[in-house]
Amino acid sequence: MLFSVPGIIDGRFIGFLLNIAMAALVYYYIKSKKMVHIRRVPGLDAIEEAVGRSAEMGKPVVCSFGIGGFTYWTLAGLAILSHVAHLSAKTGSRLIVPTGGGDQSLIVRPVAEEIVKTAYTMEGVEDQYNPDDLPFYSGQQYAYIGGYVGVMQRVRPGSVIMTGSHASEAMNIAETSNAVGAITITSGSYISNVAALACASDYILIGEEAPAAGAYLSDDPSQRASIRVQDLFKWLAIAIMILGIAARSLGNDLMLRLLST
Amino acid sequence: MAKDSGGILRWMAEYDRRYVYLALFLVMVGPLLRPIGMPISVSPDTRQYYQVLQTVQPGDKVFFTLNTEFSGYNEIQSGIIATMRVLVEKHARVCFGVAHVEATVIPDLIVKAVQAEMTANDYQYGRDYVILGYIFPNEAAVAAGAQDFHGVVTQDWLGRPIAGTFLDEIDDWEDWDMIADFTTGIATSYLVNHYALRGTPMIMNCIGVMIASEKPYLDSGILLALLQSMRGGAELEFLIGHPGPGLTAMDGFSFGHYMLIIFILVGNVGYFGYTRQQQMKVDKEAK
Amino acid sequence: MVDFIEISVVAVGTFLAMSMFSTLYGKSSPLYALAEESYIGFATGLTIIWNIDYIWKTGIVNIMAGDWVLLFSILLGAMMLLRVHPKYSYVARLPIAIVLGAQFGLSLRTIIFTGFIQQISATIVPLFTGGTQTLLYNWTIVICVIFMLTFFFYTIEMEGALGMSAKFGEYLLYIAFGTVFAQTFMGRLGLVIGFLQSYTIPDWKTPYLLGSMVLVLALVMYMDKAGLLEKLTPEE
Amino acid sequence: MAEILKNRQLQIIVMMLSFLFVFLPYFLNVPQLNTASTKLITITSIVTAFTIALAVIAQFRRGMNIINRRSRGWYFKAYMLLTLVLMVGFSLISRETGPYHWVMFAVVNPLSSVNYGILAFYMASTAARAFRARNTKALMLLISGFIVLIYQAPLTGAYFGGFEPIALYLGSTFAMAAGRMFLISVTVGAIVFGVRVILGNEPSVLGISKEEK
Repeated sequence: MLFSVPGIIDGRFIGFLLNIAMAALVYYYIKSKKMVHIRRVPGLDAIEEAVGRSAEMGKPVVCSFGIGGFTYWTLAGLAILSHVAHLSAKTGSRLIVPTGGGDQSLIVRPVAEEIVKTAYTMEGVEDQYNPDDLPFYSGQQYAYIGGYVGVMQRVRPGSVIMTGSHASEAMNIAETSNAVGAITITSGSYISNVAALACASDYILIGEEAPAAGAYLSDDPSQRASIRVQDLFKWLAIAIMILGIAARSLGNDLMLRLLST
Repeated sequence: MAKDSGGILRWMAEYDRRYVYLALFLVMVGPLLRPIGMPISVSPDTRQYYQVLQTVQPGDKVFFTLNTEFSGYNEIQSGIIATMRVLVEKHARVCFGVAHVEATVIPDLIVKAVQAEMTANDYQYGRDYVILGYIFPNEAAVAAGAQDFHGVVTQDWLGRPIAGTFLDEIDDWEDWDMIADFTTGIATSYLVNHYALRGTPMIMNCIGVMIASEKPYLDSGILLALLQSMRGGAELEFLIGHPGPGLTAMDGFSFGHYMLIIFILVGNVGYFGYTRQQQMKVDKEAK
Repeated sequence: MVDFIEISVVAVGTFLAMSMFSTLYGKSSPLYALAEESYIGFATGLTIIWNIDYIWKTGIVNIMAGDWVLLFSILLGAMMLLRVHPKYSYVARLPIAIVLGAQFGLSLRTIIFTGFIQQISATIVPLFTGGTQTLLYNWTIVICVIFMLTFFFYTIEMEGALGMSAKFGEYLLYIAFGTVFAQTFMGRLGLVIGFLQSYTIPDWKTPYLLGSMVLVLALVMYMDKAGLLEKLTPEE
Repeated sequence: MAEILKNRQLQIIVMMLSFLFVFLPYFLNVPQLNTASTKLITITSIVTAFTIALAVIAQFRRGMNIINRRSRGWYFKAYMLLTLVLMVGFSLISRETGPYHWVMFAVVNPLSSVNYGILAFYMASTAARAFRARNTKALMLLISGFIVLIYQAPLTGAYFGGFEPIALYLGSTFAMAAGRMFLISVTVGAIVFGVRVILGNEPSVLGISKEEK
């Protein structure tokens, strides 16, 4: 520990400070309403190509946004769903969106319905929107899987795009998708999931790539702002590490003591 | 299938995945029916776990948390039972807590598995061990329990009051001498955040899926030791000299891995052989 | 002597388990549906029981002991239930707000330490002191963490040195993925073996396991041949 | 009353207060505040336990719908609802023995195990299919996965120790570093998302945009 701050419990000052700093930065970026520049993630090209190929083959597209409640993975999944819905409306492919899978997913479902419907309306093909193509496979993970896998086996989609907060069921989906010959594009939200999906899918959005792709596609300044703040904190992390390592290698543990303040 | 153009190489590259399923199933069941009892090696992480367990003193209050479904229990039961065995031999006082509804009957199974040691050490319910039910339904419950234990927990799993048991000595996180967590990842991060971060010594036995996510906690010193998957459990059984389900499963475990390695090799030979064959065919036609 | 109840546990258990495994056959079947619905039904029942149990032991028992403040929890919980009522669902907004606020409070106050500060501290290792093995480990960890992190920057274009660093980080990530995949496979394998073990030890259980496997496989193949699979499987 | 409860501004303010009431006492050295905050956390844990009911109600409704429509295989849903009710009934008899115990070991235990265990088979077929040295990335994946797989078979280490140091090295450096990198970036992401919600910038999280049917 380097120093103690009156009124604040020892060892918790830096954590408090970092939290406050993050909140302040987010607040600043939201208030300034600036559209932060986000680079285009290569995964988006893969998604566009996959939907295009499905249209050429005359096969449907399956796209899901996870089984969780509103986390930032789900928000990313919804933004990608919106993009895919636009693409399929444009190319005239049938879009199937399995929903459900978790207790919290009930809250997300109506938002997803709205997103798909809006996309079809904006592309001028409102009549092609079919609410039955957003089936609800119960609030249980493995009933969801049964339904999801079943629909893939029946309709044999040309591509499967699975983003958002999927958990262990992601492997069932990816393997079945591959077995029915669909182009499989996935994203994983935790490391063992990502590692397994990296092997099982044709293209993978690794970790944070999915939220970044979502922010790139959305025109919501606050979503983009949060990607910027995350970047700033990653820079901060790298800077502290390099400084700390340099100091420690020279026998100085100032940085470590500062971090434990 | 193999009779098409490309023959065996093509089959090796594109065989039906159901063969994989069947082969894997058979190599796992076989050794279970006829155990061979092959030797194993012990990894440094397991040694570390064993050494931390050795520091337990008689009378220490250990929070034995089961953050697992039945499925996870099947994978790590060897570690769970071996750990419990050590704790009983050290005469620690053990309190079972559960974070998944399916795990509510597991403490009962553990107690039955180490019944002999418990009788030998004169373990009595209430004085030496207590079984709590589903006390970690969400993060708030874990956090509240860390700050005011009796504000959250009033009865054991069958509805008997816990007043009068050794839990009277527990007020908050500081009063536990150790948390032994057995996890598939359900409430583990909550225990890490609300207990271990504050300073409660915590050891963990996790399923294989969780290793990569939990290792950073071990490396940064938040966790004292990490026993990994079924293999770690078997190694622990080996170290304490009391063979159990883990060691008997290790034959099938080895064969399962070798089977997969063979499939990978076959796949690669098939892939390269077949692509080359196709390439040669194309070249020939071009000529 | 093995009693009837124990035999029934094993017989029913293996049959249901194999029914669930039948999804590996590659087609949906009524047996899978049976297993799935059994699990959902009983597991949901279990969830209800134990959550009521929690509310009782933590809420009601404490209230009866004189902790009146906890009456709020019951009141707010009841308000939460109105969420499903089409007309009064707005009543649930207040408890949702309180719960969400507290949940974010709990997670934000701790993850900054466990997930950020302590991870950075642990990466700050000496690069020139220690044995050969320590040095190799330290260098690798530092290089990996820093280069992998650069792969995850999104608000600047990946060009020049940063682009190269990100590319390098991606390769490092794939080495890690290989390892993690193997670990994950080990876990899942352990799970199946643990499951199989509980039906092969003691010996008398084995015939039920193998018998169920043969029975389920035969049933599924028969139904597939007879075209019954589609007809009997519930539509989702 | 109804107007007050419907007020969205109020909802966000309540959320912020509840947040601060939990967040601040962790950092500030004020014991009284801590005691009060602990009470709020306990209350939250109980209210959250209530939310399970919402999921159950949704489950019931969906089941009844399918039964009423007499969709194909509706009797499976009827069976599911029956088992749900039975389980609750069984628990009232005894949780140590009897039918509750039977169901736990004859139904819940094997099905829960297979649910996740089945992934071993999927992972095996994935590995058999995907671990092919098609390009540099796949080659890296293949090599490190291969070494660790060989090491993980306990038999290898007993007869041939050559893989062990490499596999341990891979696990404690590359895999651990990737885990750490994920942890750092997910932590930052989660905090930023939390801040956005607390500031009232993500109304959909509060269910404001649309209540579900």
